[in-house]
Amino acid sequence: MSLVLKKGNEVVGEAAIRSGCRCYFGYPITPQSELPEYLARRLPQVGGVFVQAESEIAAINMVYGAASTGVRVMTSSSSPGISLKQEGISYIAASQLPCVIVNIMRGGPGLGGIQASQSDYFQATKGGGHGDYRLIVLAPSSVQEIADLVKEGFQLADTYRNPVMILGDGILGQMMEPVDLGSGDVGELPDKPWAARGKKGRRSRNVINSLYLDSEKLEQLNLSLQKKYRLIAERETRAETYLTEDAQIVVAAYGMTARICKEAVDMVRKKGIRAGLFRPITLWPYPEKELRLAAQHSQAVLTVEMSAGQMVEDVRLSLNGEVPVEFYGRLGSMVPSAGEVFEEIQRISKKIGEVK
Amino acid sequence: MSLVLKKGNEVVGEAAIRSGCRCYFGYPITPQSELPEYLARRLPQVGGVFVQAESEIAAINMVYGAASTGVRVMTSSSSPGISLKQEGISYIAASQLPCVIVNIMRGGPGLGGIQASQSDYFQATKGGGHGDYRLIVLAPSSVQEIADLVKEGFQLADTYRNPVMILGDGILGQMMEPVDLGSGDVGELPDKPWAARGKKGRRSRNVINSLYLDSEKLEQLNLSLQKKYRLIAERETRAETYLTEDAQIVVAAYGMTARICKEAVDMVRKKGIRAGLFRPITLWPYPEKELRLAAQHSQAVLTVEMSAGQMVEDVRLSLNGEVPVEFYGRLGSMVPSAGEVFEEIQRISKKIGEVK
Amino acid sequence: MLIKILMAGFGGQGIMSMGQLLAYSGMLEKKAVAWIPSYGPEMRGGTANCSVTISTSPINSPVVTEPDILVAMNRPSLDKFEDALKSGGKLFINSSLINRSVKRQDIETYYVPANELAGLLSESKVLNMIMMGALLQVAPLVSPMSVMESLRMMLPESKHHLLSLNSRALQMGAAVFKNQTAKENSIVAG
Amino acid sequence: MLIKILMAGFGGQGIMSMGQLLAYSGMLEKKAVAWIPSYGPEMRGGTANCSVTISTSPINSPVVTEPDILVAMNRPSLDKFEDALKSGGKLFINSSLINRSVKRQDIETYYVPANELAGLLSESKVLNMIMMGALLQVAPLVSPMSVMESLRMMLPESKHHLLSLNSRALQMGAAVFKNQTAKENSIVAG
Amino acid sequence: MRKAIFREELCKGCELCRHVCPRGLIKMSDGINDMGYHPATMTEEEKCTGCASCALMCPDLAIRVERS
Amino acid sequence: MRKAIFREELCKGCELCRHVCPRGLIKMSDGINDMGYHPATMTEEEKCTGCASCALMCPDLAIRVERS
Amino acid sequence: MALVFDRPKSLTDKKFHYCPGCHHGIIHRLAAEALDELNIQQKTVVIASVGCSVLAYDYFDTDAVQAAHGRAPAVATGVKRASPESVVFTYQGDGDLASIGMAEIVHAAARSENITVIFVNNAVYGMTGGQMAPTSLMGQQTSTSPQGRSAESNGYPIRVCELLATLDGPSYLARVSVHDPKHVREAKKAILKAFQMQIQHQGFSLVEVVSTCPTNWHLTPVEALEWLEKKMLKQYPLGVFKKIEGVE
Amino acid sequence: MALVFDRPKSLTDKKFHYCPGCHHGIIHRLAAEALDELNIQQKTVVIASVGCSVLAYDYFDTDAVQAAHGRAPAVATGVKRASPESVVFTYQGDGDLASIGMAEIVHAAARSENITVIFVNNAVYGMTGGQMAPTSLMGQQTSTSPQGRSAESNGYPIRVCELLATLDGPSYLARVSVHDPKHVREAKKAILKAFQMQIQHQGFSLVEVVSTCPTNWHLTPVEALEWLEKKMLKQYPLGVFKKIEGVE
Ligand SMILES: Cc1ncc(C[n+]2csc(CCOP(=O)(O)OP(=O)(O)O)c2C)c(N)n1
Ligand SMILES: Cc1ncc(C[n+]2csc(CCOP(=O)(O)OP(=O)(O)O)c2C)c(N)n1
Ligand code: SF4
Ligand code: SF4
Ligand code: SF4
Ligand code: SF4
Ligand code: SF4
Ligand code: SF4
Ligand SMILES: [Mg+2]
Ligand SMILES: [Mg+2]
Repeated sequence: MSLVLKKGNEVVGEAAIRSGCRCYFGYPITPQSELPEYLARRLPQVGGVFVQAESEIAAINMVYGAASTGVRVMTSSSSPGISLKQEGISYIAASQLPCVIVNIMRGGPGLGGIQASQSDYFQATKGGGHGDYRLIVLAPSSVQEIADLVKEGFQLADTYRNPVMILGDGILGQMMEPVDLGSGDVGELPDKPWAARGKKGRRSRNVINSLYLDSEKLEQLNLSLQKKYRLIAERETRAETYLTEDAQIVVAAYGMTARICKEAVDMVRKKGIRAGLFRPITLWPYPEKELRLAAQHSQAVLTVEMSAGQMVEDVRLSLNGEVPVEFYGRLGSMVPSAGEVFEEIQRISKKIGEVK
Repeated sequence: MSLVLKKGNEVVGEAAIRSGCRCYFGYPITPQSELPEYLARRLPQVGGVFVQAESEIAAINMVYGAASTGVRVMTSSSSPGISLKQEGISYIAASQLPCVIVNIMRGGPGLGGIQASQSDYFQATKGGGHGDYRLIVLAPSSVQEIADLVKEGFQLADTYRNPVMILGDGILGQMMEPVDLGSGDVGELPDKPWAARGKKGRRSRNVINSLYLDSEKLEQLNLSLQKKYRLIAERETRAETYLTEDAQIVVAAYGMTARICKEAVDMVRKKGIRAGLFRPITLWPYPEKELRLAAQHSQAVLTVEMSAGQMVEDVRLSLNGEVPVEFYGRLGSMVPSAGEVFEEIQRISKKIGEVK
Repeated sequence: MLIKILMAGFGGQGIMSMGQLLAYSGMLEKKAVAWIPSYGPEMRGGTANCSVTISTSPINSPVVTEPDILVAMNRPSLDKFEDALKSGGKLFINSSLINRSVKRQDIETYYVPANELAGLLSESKVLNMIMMGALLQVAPLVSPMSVMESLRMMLPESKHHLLSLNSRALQMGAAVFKNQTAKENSIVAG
Repeated sequence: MLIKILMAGFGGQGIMSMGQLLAYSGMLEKKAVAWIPSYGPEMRGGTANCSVTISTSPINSPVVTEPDILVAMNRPSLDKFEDALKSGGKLFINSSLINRSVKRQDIETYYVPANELAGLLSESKVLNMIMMGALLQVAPLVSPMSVMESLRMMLPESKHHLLSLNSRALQMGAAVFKNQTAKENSIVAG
Repeated sequence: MRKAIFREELCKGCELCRHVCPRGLIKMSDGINDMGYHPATMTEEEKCTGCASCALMCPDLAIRVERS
Repeated sequence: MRKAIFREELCKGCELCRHVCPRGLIKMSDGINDMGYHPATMTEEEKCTGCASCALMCPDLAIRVERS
Repeated sequence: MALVFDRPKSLTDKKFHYCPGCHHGIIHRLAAEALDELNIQQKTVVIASVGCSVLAYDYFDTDAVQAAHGRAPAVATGVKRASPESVVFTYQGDGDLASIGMAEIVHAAARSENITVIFVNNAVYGMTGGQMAPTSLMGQQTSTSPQGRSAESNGYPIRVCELLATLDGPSYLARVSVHDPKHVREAKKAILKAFQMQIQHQGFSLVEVVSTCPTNWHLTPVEALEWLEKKMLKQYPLGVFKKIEGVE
Repeated sequence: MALVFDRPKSLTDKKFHYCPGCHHGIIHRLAAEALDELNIQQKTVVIASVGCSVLAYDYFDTDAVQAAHGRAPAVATGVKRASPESVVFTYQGDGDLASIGMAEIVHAAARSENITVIFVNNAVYGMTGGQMAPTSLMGQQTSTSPQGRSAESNGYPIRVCELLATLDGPSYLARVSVHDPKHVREAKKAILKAFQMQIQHQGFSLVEVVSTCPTNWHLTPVEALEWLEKKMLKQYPLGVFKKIEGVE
């Protein structure tokens, strides 16, 4: 294992290259511009393609085009730029093309600010674009996990012919941590007999398309998408738990916020409060079973987000009224401190005590 | 009361004009093109502005500009076009500009089809764009209700300085029903002292903006947005109930689907099954209390959508595990028939019986 | 009373306006009505069809999947929709363009040589009014007077000279089934 | 042991690389480390700051709100962050550019005339290494050897001739606090 | 000998071929094809020069030109 | 008499004014202003023609030109 | 008997869904003939765009990618960059290319993407039912310019070839028409040339085909030819607007 | 004592946040002077775009609307159509106007929207830290063209005035520079002219100002002037590219 100290954004780029990604299309936006800048340097070195697109819309459609040919391809942006990609994302999902889309979230809505946020959870997990589709959404909470999940993301994308979103935030993108990037030996990439690169003697044509003027055919497409989504939901949930076995209060948080909450959990544990942490790594599919398991003996779940409360809906849906769910969030681009979360847990702990 | 027979799409246009809307910016797309076509004829007659924008993106940004000056303004599109508007919608919400956005939904994802669908519910209600914002989402289920809700939409938009979405589907847009359009006398439109039309001697400048580089200020903006959203959620929920007083099974559906379900409810009632219908008219804010009330004596809620199951999450969240929630949906652009819903209710009725 | 009607044919046969006219007439008679076009990929020279619901009480679902009445103006329409017609329903066939007879036995079928009759008026554009006349004679959903009133309101002033021609077409269509039972007629026209 | 450090100053004072160097050194010593820059609207000629966390066990939150150590390279940084420093924390001040003394009494303050010392080496670019030397002398977060090793790895080959200069700067910074208690020094440099 | 051959089942009766035939050999049938159009046909095959003007203009590839 | 007046608190020391002064009258101070820049100043005020070239080029409106 | 004129191999058997007399059919055929003649069918990927020709992916007997409205040049960029050995062409209408897709076409041209664009300018949005296009003529009545296109509300038509000719990126830009056999032949040559440019790695090539939409012009196909010749060609003069040197 | 040169009234007191020597400051001043001289401050709405000049809404002492990246011309269209008596101008960078916003600027120009555009071409994305712009010069090193802009990967720079001059919509198109006092004076005249066009209802006017970004060019402000003059002006010749007749 050899560690290097690298920025999260750059690690996305390097991990992509080491996952066999040779095409990147993107448009600059803070706080993720180091990622295209890194790939502008690196991709030509490995014979890859880097194109600074004229816009986020062009970028996502270039991704659609490149993915149609079967190569591993990535784009990245931050919140407003991701909003612009929604039509394209819906097309990619409908056409069942594998690719990786990175959102290093910043504060919104509107032009908002350039600091970290988690307020694009709904957009990522419920579908900011039109129609019934799903992205596989992976939420790293450290630079090392960025490296790991980017690689996993490319695998999942190919396995399920589905776009994968890496949902990070501005702090994750900007921070440096030691990271083991692995060998970069991805072995042979999966064969993609459906890819459109020219018939080359094939009898049948490969057509990448999402138009079905006949409603019955469109329903067929959707049924097969839903079937795939169910399969993914069964197989691919990931979550980390920390001290949940005996927890009376489970804190649910993802990404950078989860690390802050972990610190808060340690703080309250010292005060004798039995708290634990549930950290979903896949935001879609949401690790519902894992959460129910983690919260089975608890009396309250506290969801903490850098948002007005988005993931909290999935927490509620998972628990379906069995455990009361509370929420603590900081808005815009404010980052909750471990101290604030500590206070919240204490407050809930008292409340639970009183109720008893 | 004088009735005319008119297409839903045209009624959107006429009702807008009769609500004092004098600016429309849009881009053609099936199944809503009759709306811009209608306004291309009508708006010049009333001294209004009709601009066919170069794209949906340009259209929503024209709306943003026009709304900045304080006029009543509207745009419309269908699913893929609405996806393209997401960045602009987030800006409008963040800048707290009133306007009406119409989505006549068609089948997705991707290019999909041109027939009716309800698969953009998540996008409309949870925020397809980035950041913590909300649209007021109104879901008419008849041509008359289109007229009424468009008028109400303009009022709500001005009252709360918030974008309002009219969420219809291709059938609603295309169908003709008798409609009473009202007088068109909207009285005096509200004064908008914040509007940017030039200082005209004012000491302070009016600035329409959503950029807050300072995180604390961005949080302030968000806190005030959230406060407004809570106020709207308290005051502005709307729903229709039908035979829910004694219902063992409540069917929850909106828009065109609700009318199909009403027919199914009548059908099962004839068989002695006590079913009722809950039809949310505001999809955001979701009429949670109204639903809980409607379902308080019921043993199951069946949600029916022309989608893979989107509103069903709000139904679940509203009921929080208190009543089991089932789902029936048709995908792509298929329309569930009353007969299918009838079967579903019967199935659930049997199940409930068995459970007992 | 709630009646659901499906009308189908080629583009250019006036299907859409026939449906609208029927709905409009229902509205004039203070009935609840709804008209839904089928718009689709087939708009380029393909089939055109629409559905109309007329009811004395408010209409729940205006979506027509099992029509009470089917009007088939050409062969492809008959092929496509024959099975959908409700058992016991009424089927109106433009026998000028449809040379096959109907498969189903559980319905009432009415054959109308609409093109030929329109030919008698030397005006193919009134095809739809002929069919309408026949339809209303058998199934008095609305009165012919309401239809003429609706037409007057729907046509721009400049086209009002066409009203009398349309009125004659309506009568001509009605005449096909005057003094005849359905069965008799089906033998005569079949 | 988990230490959180905040470093702040003007753009151009080498704050960012000072922080990175510290983090890198920690990594070489097999500690857990994290470096977070503050990027913001102030990037144009404004303040630059970053935070470093060094720990012997895995780091939970790398976000630094209450640092154990604050390095203030200019006056605005001191003004902005003085209050955030943890009670009992250590404050390092570039006394060449900061002419006020510290308000808080519950912290240890170390005054380093970094610009003057850099002047002695006729090289303003080593300002940060002087500060680093002073910092590590008082708070031995990592060894100076690791710092030099890190620098060697971070600098491109073509810049390796600067290593010895940096090494001297590091020593010079350390020398400020050799054989001195904190309080003494604060009197001397204040 | 050269000649243009009309495939009536593909013809949409647009009359573009008729419009461009330098020798005016093409006319529209009275009958209707499966799509409901009056298809184009050749009147005096022997006068056809096989110039292919008609075929060049036919949007529906309903015309083949042969040479013997 | 005309002259250029430098408002040091606005100056970012970009030297554009110095670069364009046709009479070479402008130099940069050794001192530092609040923003941390060496501001521009006038060396020989009496030689200033008030041509305003410096002011035209100043991106930060740090130069006023007066006439008496 | 030898066929001197028949369906090109690069078209599938599928019947076109276009209206009677619509030029899309002629233009499809010309593109397919070019693929046949250059023997590139097996390595071609057509990028179908959103417009009446959206089903182009059903008609060309090649691999195909259907692109979002206006984005075909970006999709083509993705395909070509990822698979440089493929021959990539987009087939776009005027709404698609000159309205919503203006940024994408300008930038693909400026980047000199090595792709070919067949641009069908019929002065109207065909598929959605005859709305105004950016290329609609002054005074032209459409469903969204019912009083005729006016400078005041709608501005002026855009000449795409002239606009792109200001860029250094394109290798070949030509405007042709298919309103009579002679022009069909010339159009064919231009399309051939455009593909040759790509094969020779010369970068971006585009052929604009001035075309009819009888349905939405509310004219018979034959009347439409005349309208095209008299009205359209005045606003859109035929010719070669750019051809980089040294290539023949 | 009379001031012969001072801060225009149409600027607020707010200090610019721009880097030392950045031309945005000069250009802001010129636009504000034009508002003063034409006495239109009280009815002006500035549309700020996304780029270093995003805070323009803080600097102009007028009403203001902040537009999404690239969409300022669409926002301006909305403002002007809804409030025709207002004077509306956008202030946009080259990334904003010529990259993501290409469709919007072309169409606002083609529609001949009666607005004025101040277009600051500094051949780079300033705000986001020096990435390549569509206007970056061949060979120019930027953070996303680290080896220098090359035809093969990046294509060629876009000349916006020349491109828009192919349209019938614009009333006035000029390219100016502010790299020395003489050019500053000429730039001022062009900006005045552009606003006059709007006041006289002549439709779309645009002034492109070739500008420096010392920070991302990695040059001192004075060096940047020279680079501008030697390199930029070769690719972007100054001049008037369109001026409709009969207006003086
Ligand atoms: C994002 C989006 N906006 C709008 C549409 C609707 N739409 C389909 S085709 C079309 C216009 C096509 O016109 P053109 O490109 O000129 O092609 P033509 O049909 O005339 O050949 C439009 C607006 C869409 N499918 N997607
Ligand atoms: C949709 C969107 N994409 C990207 C960005 C990030 N962004 C902000 S400014 C900018 C480029 C600005 O460059 P330019 O327009 O040339 O202005 P300059 O800073 O050079 O004056 C970009 C890409 C954004 N804010 N929104
Ligand atoms: S080949 Fe020539 S002569 Fe023969 S029918 Fe066709 S156009 Fe006429
Ligand atoms: S051109 Fe073709 S489709 Fe048209 S009439 Fe002639 S043969 Fe028929
Ligand atoms: S006004 Fe002219 S002479 Fe005086 S300092 Fe400025 S540039 Fe020099
Ligand atoms: S031009 Fe202005 S900011 Fe620059 S040095 Fe001169 S006075 Fe200072
Ligand atoms: S609508 Fe126009 S472009 Fe479309 S197929 Fe018909 S004639 Fe051709
Ligand atoms: S980055 Fe460039 S454009 Fe932006 S303020 Fe600095 S010098 Fe000006
Ligand atoms: Mg067109
Ligand atoms: Mg720029």
